[in-house]
Amino acid sequence: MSDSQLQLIPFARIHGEPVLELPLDLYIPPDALELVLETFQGPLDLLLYLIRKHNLDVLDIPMAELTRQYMGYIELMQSNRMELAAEYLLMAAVLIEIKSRMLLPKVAKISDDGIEDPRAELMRRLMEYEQMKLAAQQLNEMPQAERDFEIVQVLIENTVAERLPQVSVDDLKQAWLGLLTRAKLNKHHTIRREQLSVREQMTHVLRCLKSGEYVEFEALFDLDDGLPKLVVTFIAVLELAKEYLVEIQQNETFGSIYVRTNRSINDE
Amino acid sequence: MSEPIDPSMTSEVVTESAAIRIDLFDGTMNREQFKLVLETALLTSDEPLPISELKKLSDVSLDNAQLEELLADLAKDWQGRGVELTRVASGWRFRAKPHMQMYLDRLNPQKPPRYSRAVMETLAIIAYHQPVTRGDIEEIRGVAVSAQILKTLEARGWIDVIGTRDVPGKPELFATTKQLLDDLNLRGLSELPPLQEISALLEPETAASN
Amino acid sequence: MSEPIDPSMTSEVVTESAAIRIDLFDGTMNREQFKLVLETALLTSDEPLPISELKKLSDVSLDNAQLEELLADLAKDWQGRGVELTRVASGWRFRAKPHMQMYLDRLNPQKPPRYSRAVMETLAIIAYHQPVTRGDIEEIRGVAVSAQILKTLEARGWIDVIGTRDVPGKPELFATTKQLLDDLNLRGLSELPPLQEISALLEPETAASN
Repeated sequence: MSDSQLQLIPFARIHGEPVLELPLDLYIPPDALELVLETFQGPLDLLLYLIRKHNLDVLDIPMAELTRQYMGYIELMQSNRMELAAEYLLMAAVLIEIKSRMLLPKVAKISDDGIEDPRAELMRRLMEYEQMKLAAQQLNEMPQAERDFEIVQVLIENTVAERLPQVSVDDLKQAWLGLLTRAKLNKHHTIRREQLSVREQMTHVLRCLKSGEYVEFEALFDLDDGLPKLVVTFIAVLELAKEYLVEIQQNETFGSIYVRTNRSINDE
Repeated sequence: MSEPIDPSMTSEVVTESAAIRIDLFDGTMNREQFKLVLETALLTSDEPLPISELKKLSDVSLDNAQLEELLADLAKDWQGRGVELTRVASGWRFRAKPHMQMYLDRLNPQKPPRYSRAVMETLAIIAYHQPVTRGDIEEIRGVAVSAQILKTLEARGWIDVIGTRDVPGKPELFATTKQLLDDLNLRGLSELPPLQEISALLEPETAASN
Repeated sequence: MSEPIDPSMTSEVVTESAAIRIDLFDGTMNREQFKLVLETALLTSDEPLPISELKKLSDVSLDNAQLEELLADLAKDWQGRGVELTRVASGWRFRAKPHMQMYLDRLNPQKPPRYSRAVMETLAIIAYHQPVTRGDIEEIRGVAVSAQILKTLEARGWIDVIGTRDVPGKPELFATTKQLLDDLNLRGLSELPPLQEISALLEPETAASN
């Protein structure tokens, strides 16, 4: 659909997504810049993008032009006060160094004598990276078990129960990754980071109240826990009250405050 | 791109089952082809599939009787094999026939059993969002959570009910237990991997377009 | 030697292989019966079964050629179905054909994650340059490789540490696993997509056509 925009840059499919809309004059809307930076896998990826975008020859890079464009990006990023990874700055230094060495006339001439083109190392790295980048794309496109095809597994009744599966923290992480993926696919599910410590304290408080009896507010706090934990516990109680999970009572001004679960009310 | 089922094998069955004709993007799926889809789904599912789920496999709406007739037919096709199609409380599933056990026992059962993805995701949600109700879990997972899954985790001693939410229906609130932390060798929930680190590993957005 | 299944080699073998007769508790197991046992074992196993395991299913000793011929025969029986018998790095297994996925996805929206480019590039470098250290990967990618990325790939069972390089700091050497090959339905690393010739990358058009 947006073919008219693409004519310059047949290659620049960064991740199958057109980052291609970057205009030639390097102007990028400020909020898009962060996205652009995230899209590149590092300075080599950015350089490759610039090279492919302008149909430059990797084996004969016009250093002046490439360096100018690269520096344009770097300046833009800096003027937007974005945190620039050290790798990007290091690459800027490398480019400038190569460019300045190439300005010395004799270097270019004696390259036949076996003295390396100052660009050689950069070209080698760019090509090696591009090769791996394409390999990664191909790997990703290969059908993967479970993602693109299912493994057959039929139940054997008698052997199921005996041995319990072992689970590791990484398994939990994997499970969460799966959820996130789906959440990204179905936009309307938002998964956000929860304050774990508060959640943990909420659980702890509910356990303390499990009997259904009133418990003195102070009894929920352990003074040995230190201030942060006490604050978290306090927030947890408020959070529980907000979610109607506990009931808080104070019968007289300055009297003791009591807390109990709402469940007990329902049981009565 | 992904070509549908081989049309060659469909020929004569079509007339007989003209009732069950299912329009596909590029043609029609006849009775035999639909049976192949049913069979594949049942062979790859790690839980019994209820009729309501199996209906989703077809593009046209089938009534229960039609579907059950197809399943009965499929079960018949498998007669005399080492695996049979059976109906259990929660749906239909393939299982190995008991007399095959003696052979299967000869294979090394050393691979540890694994929980299904559904179980692991449920556990992850309870761990990160506790206390949560079954409804909360279903909302995040986007699919129904079977009672079996929660029972599995409760039986393992990894989750328990710590109260009910004060809303209509009084749904039970699940939380993880100390036992889980012990089994994962953690001192507290705060030692679980931080969520934003995990999400950084995901392909951004565009993945969906593929 | 790991030829794919050639249907032609199965037909006349039946008579010849009357040799494969296996005494069972209740009589003799002929070729077809043994094929049922093989099929059942492969359908019920949650991991690919190597030839060495499959041999245990038989009471008489079979050589590799005999077993492979039986497997080829079995694979042929399943032609035209939604499920196929395939050989991968760690053995034989049944899998649903990829074009069935569009139906199966209607039942089960649960999928393993699609990984970010950082993860996939790291995997590609390990797959094509193994064994490599984290430093090697960083050198090629030109950026730091987070421990999270490597842990993700390890947790998925796709890479592992196979030793350390004998230089100061003894960095760990990473390599890909059989699990990766199995998950990609490959028999060996040689079946990975060939690397693009560097020279081919010099033509912008060539690269673009990808």
